[in-house]
Amino acid sequence: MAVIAPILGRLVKALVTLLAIAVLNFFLIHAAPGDPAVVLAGEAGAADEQMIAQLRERFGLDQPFHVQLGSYVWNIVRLDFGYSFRQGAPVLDLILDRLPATLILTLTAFCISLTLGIALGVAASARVGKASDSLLTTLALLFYATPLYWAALMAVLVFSVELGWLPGFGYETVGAGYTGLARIGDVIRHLILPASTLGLFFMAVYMRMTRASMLEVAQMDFVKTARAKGLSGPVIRRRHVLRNAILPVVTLAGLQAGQLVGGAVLTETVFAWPGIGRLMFESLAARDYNTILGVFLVSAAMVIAFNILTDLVYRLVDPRIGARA
Amino acid sequence: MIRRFASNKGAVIGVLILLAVIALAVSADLLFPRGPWAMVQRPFLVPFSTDGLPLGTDTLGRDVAAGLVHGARVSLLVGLVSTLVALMIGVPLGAVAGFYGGWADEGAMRFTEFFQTIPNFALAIVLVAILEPTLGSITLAIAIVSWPPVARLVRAEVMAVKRRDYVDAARLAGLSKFRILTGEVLPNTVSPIIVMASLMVATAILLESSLSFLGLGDPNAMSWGYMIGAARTVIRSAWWLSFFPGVAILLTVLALNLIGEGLSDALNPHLSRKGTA
Amino acid sequence: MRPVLTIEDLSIALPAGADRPHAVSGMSMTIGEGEILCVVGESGSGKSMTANALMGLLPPGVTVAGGRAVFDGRDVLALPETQRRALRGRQIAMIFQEPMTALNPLMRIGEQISEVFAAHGMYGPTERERRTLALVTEVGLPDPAKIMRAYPFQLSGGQRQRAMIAMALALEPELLIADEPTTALDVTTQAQILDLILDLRRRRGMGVMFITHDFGVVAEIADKVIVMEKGIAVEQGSAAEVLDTPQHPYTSRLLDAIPTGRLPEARSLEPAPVLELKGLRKVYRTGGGLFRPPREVRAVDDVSLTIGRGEVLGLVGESGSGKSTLGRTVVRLVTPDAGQVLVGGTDLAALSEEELRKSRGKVQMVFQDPYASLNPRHRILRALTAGPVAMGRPRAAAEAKARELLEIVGLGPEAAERFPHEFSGGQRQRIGIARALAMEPELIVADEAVSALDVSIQAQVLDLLRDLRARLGLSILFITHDLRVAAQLCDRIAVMQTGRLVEMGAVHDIFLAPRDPYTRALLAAVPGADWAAENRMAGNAEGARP
Amino acid sequence: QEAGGRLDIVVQPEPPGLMLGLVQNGPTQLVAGDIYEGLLRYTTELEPEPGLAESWEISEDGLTYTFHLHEGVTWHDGEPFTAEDVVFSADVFLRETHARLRASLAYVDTIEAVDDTTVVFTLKEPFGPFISVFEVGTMPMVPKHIYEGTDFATNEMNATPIGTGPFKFEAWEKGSFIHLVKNEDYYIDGLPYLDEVYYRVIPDAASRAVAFETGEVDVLPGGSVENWDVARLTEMDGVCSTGSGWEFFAPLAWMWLNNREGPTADVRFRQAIMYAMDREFVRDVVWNGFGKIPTGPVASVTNFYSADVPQYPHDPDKAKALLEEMGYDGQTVRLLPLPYGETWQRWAEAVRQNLSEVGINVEIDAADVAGWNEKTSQWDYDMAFTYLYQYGDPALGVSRNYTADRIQKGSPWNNVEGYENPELDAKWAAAATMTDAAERQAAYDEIQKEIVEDVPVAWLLELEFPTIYRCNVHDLVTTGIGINDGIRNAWIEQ
Ligand SMILES: Nc1ncnc2c1ncn2[C@@H]1O[C@H](COP(=O)(O)OP(=O)(O)OP(=O)(O)O)[C@@H](O)[C@H]1O
Ligand SMILES: Nc1ncnc2c1ncn2[C@@H]1O[C@H](COP(=O)(O)OP(=O)(O)OP(=O)(O)O)[C@@H](O)[C@H]1O
Ligand SMILES: [Mg+2]
Ligand SMILES: [Mg+2]
Repeated sequence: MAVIAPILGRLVKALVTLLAIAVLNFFLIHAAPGDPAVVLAGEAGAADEQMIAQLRERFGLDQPFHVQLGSYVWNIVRLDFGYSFRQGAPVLDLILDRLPATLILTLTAFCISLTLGIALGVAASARVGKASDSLLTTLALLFYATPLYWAALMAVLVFSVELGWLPGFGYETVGAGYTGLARIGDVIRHLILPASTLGLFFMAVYMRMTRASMLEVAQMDFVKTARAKGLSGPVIRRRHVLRNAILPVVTLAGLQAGQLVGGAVLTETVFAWPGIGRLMFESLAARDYNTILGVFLVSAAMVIAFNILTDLVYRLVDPRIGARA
Repeated sequence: MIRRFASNKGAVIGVLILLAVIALAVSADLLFPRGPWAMVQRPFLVPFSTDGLPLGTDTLGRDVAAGLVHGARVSLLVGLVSTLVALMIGVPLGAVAGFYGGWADEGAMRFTEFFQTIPNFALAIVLVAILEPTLGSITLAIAIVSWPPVARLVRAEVMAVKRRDYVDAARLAGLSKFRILTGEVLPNTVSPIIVMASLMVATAILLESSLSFLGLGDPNAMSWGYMIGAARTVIRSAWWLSFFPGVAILLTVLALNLIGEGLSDALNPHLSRKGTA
Repeated sequence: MRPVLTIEDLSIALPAGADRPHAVSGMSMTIGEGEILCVVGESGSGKSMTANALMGLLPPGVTVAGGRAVFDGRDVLALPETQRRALRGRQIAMIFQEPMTALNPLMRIGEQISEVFAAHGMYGPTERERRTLALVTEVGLPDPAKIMRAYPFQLSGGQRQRAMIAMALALEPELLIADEPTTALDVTTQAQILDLILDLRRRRGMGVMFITHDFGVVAEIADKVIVMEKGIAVEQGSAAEVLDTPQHPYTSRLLDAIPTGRLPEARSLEPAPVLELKGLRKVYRTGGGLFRPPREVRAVDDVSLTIGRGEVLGLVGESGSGKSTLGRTVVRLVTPDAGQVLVGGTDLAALSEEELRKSRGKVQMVFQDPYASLNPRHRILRALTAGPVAMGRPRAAAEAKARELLEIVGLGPEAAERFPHEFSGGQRQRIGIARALAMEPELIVADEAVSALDVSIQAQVLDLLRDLRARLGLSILFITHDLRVAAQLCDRIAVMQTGRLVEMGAVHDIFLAPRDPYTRALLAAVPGADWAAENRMAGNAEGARP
Repeated sequence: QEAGGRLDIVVQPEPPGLMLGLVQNGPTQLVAGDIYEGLLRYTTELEPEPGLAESWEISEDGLTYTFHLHEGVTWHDGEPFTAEDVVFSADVFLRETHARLRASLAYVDTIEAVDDTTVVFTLKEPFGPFISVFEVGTMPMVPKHIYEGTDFATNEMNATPIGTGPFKFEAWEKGSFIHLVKNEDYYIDGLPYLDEVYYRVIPDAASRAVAFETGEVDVLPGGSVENWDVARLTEMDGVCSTGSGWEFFAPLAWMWLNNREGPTADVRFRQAIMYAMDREFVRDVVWNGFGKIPTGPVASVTNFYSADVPQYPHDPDKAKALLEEMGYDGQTVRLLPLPYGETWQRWAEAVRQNLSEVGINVEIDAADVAGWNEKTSQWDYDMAFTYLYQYGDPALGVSRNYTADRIQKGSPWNNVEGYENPELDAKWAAAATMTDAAERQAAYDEIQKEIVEDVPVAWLLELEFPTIYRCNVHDLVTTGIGINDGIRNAWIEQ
C-alpha cells in the first residue's frame, strides 16, 4: 500500500528523535544534584567514603562524563537499556514489568474519554443553544477545570471509602489468586476509578472539541447539499457532519494518547497503580539514571507510536491524505 | 469586537471572576498583612466557626483565607509568566519556520517535534527536580513543556497569512523580509495566539498545582496547589483545607476558559465575516 | 405551459443588524414545465435567499416573512419540516456554486449520489447502484464505474459539478434550482455544463430556476429572466425582451456594464519594449518524500514575449494554464527556473535578494482579491507609502503623492486615514491600483484584477485602467480568463495553454481570425457569444468593424 | 496462639532490593527482617536475647565473644546453617558491603568458627557496645554457599533472597506487593504462626490511610501514614497502636546547624535557635502528641542517657537577646527540610515561623531525597533537618555525629555540622572502650552536659512512630526492633 512508504520515513525520523531525546535526557538527569550512589548511601543510614567509592565504581560513575554518555548511547543503539543498580535488575525488565499496567490504564482512560467525549460533543452540538447543551458544556468546563489529582482524591473518598463500591487503589486484589475471567473482572473493578479520573479531563477536551468541530462542519456547503437531498437531521449529522468533524479530534487524541503514558504519574500515585509513570518518578527521586532514561525513552516511543497510529487512522478516514502526500 | 465579546454571557462572567481573583491577589498584603504562613490560631478550626477566620485554619493553625489570597498571587504569576515565556519561545520559532520555510522550517519543526515527543508532564517533573523547586524553575519548566503548540499554531497561521496578497504586495514594495514578517504577517496572527494564551494560563495554573501536589512546589511560595497537596493527608478530617483552594483553581481556570472561548468567538474571522459580508 | 412553481409576494426577513431588513421583498414569479428562468442581479441582491427559501434551507436567523410558493398544489413555505424533507431532492433539487466544497470530501461519489435514493427510502442496494451508474453516465462523466468509486478531490471542478447535477437529477425532480452553478468554472467547462443543463431540460422537461449574475449565461440559456436589485424584482419577462429592450434603468445599467465583445480601436504604440521575456520556464515540484518521486507541473514552459511602452497585453487561458505563474514571475514573486525577465535592460530573474529589493519599483502588481490584498491592520496611507519610503523617498513626499494618487483613482484624499474594511470591493481595488502606481512602475501586472468584482463595478475599474493608460502611458500585463474583458482593454492578446504561449497577436486578429484551435475553442465557449456578436453587428458607433 | 492467616503490611517506599546484606535502608529491613536473621535479638529494654545464637559468653576483659548457634537451622534452600556462614557473613561479606558495621568491625581482630555451632569474635581492644551489633539489620547472616567467590552486588540470587528467617521469599510484583510465605522448616517448632505476609506498596500517604480503613491492609508500620491520620485511625473500632518497637533505633530528630560559616557558626545564634523554637507546639500539632522533647544528643530510651543538662525552653525573648548580643544582621539563613512527606514539610514551616518571630530570616530550600543527600553531604546548607537511629548505644549511634574524626565530606551520616571539640573527642573515645556500665554512664553524663551547652545541632524531637494494627493481631511487636525484626511471634485471632 501507499501507506507504507511515508510511515517508514517517519520511523527513520522517529529513531533519530529518540536518540536525541536519549542524549538530552542524559544531560538533564546528570545535571540534577546528587547521584544514585549518594542516594543509596543516604538510605543505608550510614556510609563512609569506601562505600560511596565502591558504589560509584559499580555504577560506572567514576568514568569521565563523555565516556558514560558514549557508552550509554552505544547501548541504546543496541537496544540495551542498561542495568538498574538500585533495583538490581535490567531496566528493560523493570519497564516491561510496569508497562502493561500503564497501558491498560491509559488505553482504557483514552477509550472512555474519546467515546464519551465524542458522544457527548455530538449530543451537545445537536442541541446547540438549548438547556441540555448548556448543561453539557458547563459540565465539560468543570471537568476541564478540576485538577486531576483533586478529582482522584474525591473519587476515592466517595466511591471507595464512603460507599465502598470500588477498590480505591491497586491493580488487583492482592493474593486473591483469581484466574481467568475472575481475574479480568477483578482488574476491571480496580481500573474503574483511576481510568475515569484520568479520562475525565480528556473527555472534557474531546467533548468541547467535537462540539465546536461539529458546529463548524455543520456550516459547510456539503452539509447544505446533504440537506438538499432530503436527508434527515440525524442522518446528516452521522454520515456527513460527524465524519468530517472527527478528524481534528482524532489528531488531537493521537497527540494526547502518547502523552497520557508519561502523564499518568499523578493517577498512578494516588491510586497506587504499578505503572511506569510512578517508576519514573521514584527512579528520579533515587537518581536511578538508567531507569529514568529508559522510562523516558519508552514513553517517548509511545508518543511516536501513537502519532504514527493516528496518522494511519487519519489516512483511513480521510482519503485525501495518502493521495496528496 | 469588544461588543461581540461583551454580549457573550460566559465571557463576561469569566472576566468578572478573573478580575475578582486579580483584585484579591493584588490586595493580598493589605488584607492579610501577616502573610500566609503566620500561625494565628489553633489548627483545624472549622470554617465560619471563629470570627476573623472565615475559612478556618490549617494543620499548623494558619489562616486558610490568607493562604488563598496570597496563593492567588503565586498561581496567577506562574500562569502568566510561564505563558509569556512560552510565547517568547514559541512565537519567534513558529514565525521563522512558517515564514522562511525550507531549512529553517525543517529545523524548527524537528526541534518542536522533539519537544512534543518527550512526555510533557514527565519532562516538567524532571526539570523542576533538576533545577530544584523555586518559582523561577517551575515557571520555566511549565513554559518549556507548553511552547510547542504555540510554535505550531504560529507557524500554521503565518503560513496562511503569508500567502495573502497583501504580503506579496509588501514584497513588491521592497520591504525587507524581516519587516514583512514583523509588520505585515505577525500582527495578523495575533487573535488566535491570544485565544491560545488565555487557555495556556489556565493550563499552567493546573500544571503548577499538579507539580505542587507531587511535592515539587516552591516551599517559600504559598500557592493553591501547595495548599491542596499539603491538605490531602487530612482530606478526611479537614475537608475545607483542600476544598477552598480546589474551588479557587477550578473557578480561575473556568474563568480563563470562558474568556478564551469568548475571545475566540469574538475574534473568529468566520463569524465576523458572516456578520458583515 | 403548466406552471411548476408559482411564487407570490415572497418576502424574506433578515436578522436585526443586517444591512437591510429584508433579503427579498414582494417577489412574484412563475416557472413553467420545461422552462428555464434566470434570476440575475448583483451580489447581495437576494438571489440565493430566494432559492434557499424554496428549499427550506434558509440560514439561521433568516426567515420567510410573507408570501406563498405554490408547488404541486401546495404552499411549500408552509409545509412542516418532514414534508419539506420529502420534497427536497425528490421533487425539487438544487445545485450549488462551489463544486469544490459542495461535496462531502470523505465520501465516494457513488455513495453520495445513491444516498439520495436512500434518503427517500427508494429501491434496494443493487437497484440504487445501477441507477447511480446510469446517472453518472448520463451527466457525461468519463469512466463512470471508476468515477463512482472516486473521492471528490480526485475530480476536476467541472466533473464535480456534473456529479452534483447527477445527484440533483436522481429522482427526476420537477424543479431544479441551480445557484450560480458555473460561476466557479472556466469558460470551456462552463459551456459544457450549460449544454448539459439545456440537454437535460429538453429530455426531462423539468423547470429550472437558474441563478447567475452573468448576462452572457442568461443569453445562452434563459427562457425567462427576472432581474433583482436589493431584494426587489425590478424587471421580468422573456429573455429576448429583457436583453434587447430593458425597461428598468437598473437592468440597462447592468447590461451596459457587461463587457460586450465590442472591440476598441487599435492604438498606435511606441516600439520601445518595457518588458522582455526570453525563454522563461517554471516547473513546480510537489510532494516527493524519502521514498517517492515528486510530481512535476510545467507551469510556464519556454515563454518569450515583449510588452511595449504604454501597451496593454492581455494574457488569457483556462484555469491552470500558467497565467498567474507567469505574472508572478514577471514581478519575481516567483523565481523562474530558466530564462530572462528584462525590465528596462536589467534581468530581474538574475538579481540577488538584496538587489531585487532595490529595483522592486519597476514592476508592480494588482491582485485579484480586493479583500485579501490589503493588510486589514494598516491604514490606507501606510499601504501606499510603505513602498516608496522603503525605496528611500522622504516620508512627507510619499504621503503627498499617496493623497494625490487616491484622488487620481477616484477616492478622496481623506481615504488615506481609513482602514481597508471601511471600503467596498471596488474601492479597495482602486486602492490596490493606487498602491501599484505609488511605486512609479514601468509595468503593472494585473492578475485577474477585475474578476472578483460585480459587473457594474468591474466596468468602473476597467474605465479607470483605461483612463490611467491614456493619462500616464502605463504598460500593463493584464491577466484574465474572460476574453470579453480582455477585449475591452488590451492592445494585444496572448493565449496560454498548459504553460505554453499558443498564440499572440492584436486583439482584432485574435478575435476575428484566431489561428490556433485552442483559441477558437476558448472563443466559442464564451457564453452569450452569439448574442454579443449580434450586438456588435447591431452596429455601435465606435464599434470597430472588421 | 492460633496458627494460620495472612497479614498485609504497608511498606513505604518500595525497597530497592531485599538482600539485607547489600541494602540496609528502612523498607528493606522491614521486609527482609523476616527473611534474614541475626545472631541476637534485643528486648524493648535493649537486653540481648537469643536469635540464631542460642547462648553467648563475653570474657572478663571484654575481648572475646563466644556464640553458640542453634542446632538444626537450615537455609531456605535446605542447606544447613553453620558457624562457617557466620564467619563468612561477618568477616567477608559484610566487611565489604556494610558501612555501619564496618565501623564496629574495626575493633575486631579475628572471627573464627570453632566447630559447626560455635563462633568466636576476638576484639583488638574492648568496645563497650559490641554486644549491640548482632541485630539482623546490623549483622544479617547471609548464605556462604551462595555468595562465596561471587560478585555480591550482581549475584543473581539477590532477586530471590535466601535466609534462615521465619518467612521465605515467594514473589515480588514491582510496584504492588512483596509476598512472603511461612518457612515450614523454621528451627523453632510451631513458629511462625502466620501462613503468609504481604508487604503492600502504596505510594500516597492518604491512600495508605484509606487502605487501612477499608481493611485492605492490617498493619501500618511507624511513619507510613501522616501523623494527622494516626489519631483518626487509632480511634477506629478494633484498631490498636503501639509506640513500642523503636527502642533499639531510638530515632532522634535534629537540625544540623552549619558550624563552619554564616550566623550558625556563632554559638549564641545556635542557642537562640533553641530558645526560639516551640518544640512542644510541633510535638503536639505536627506530631499529634507523639514523641518526646529531647534534652540533648542521646535519646531518653538509649543506654547511658542523662537528663542533667542545660535546658532550652521556648523563650523568644531570650532568643532575641542572644541575637542582639551577637549582632545578627538579618542575614538570610537557608533551611533544608527532610523530603520525607508532609509532616516534615510542616515541621520546617513551623520552625521557619518560630525563627522569623524572633527576627531570623529563613528561606526554605527545596530538594528531593537525592538533593538533600547531596547538599548535606557536601555541607551546602545552613540548617538541615535530619533524624538518625541510635542503635541502643551512644558509641554506635550518637558519637558519630559529634567527633572531629567523623567530619567526612561525602556522607550525610556523620559530623555533618562540622563541630570540633578535641576535649570532647577524647571523652567520646574513652567512653566507647570502657566495659564497666557505671563508668560509662558517668563518662556520658559529662559529655552530654558539655555538648548541650555548645548546641552543635538543634535537637528537635525523640520521634515516636506508632505502629497501627488491627487488635486481632497479637504479638506483632515483641522486641526493641519491632516489626523490622522477623514477626515470627505474630498471630491472628480468628
Ligand atoms: N446568513 C445570513 N445572515 C444574515 N444575512 C444574510 C445571510 N446570508 C446572506 N445575508 C444577506 O442577505 C442578502 C441577500 O443575500 P444573497 O446571498 O441572497 O445574495 P445573492 O444575490 O445570492 O448574492 P451573490 O451573488 O453574492 O451570491 C444580503 O444582503 C446578505 O448580506
Ligand atoms: N506554488 C505552487 N506549487 C505547485 N504547483 C503550483 C503552484 N502554483 C501553481 N501551480 C500549478 O501550476 C499550474 C499553473 O498555475 P497558475 O496558477 O499559474 O494557473 P492560472 O492560469 O493562473 O490559473 P487560474 O486561472 O485558475 O488562476 C497549475 O497546474 C497549478 O496547479
Ligand atoms: Mg448567491
Ligand atoms: Mg491565476
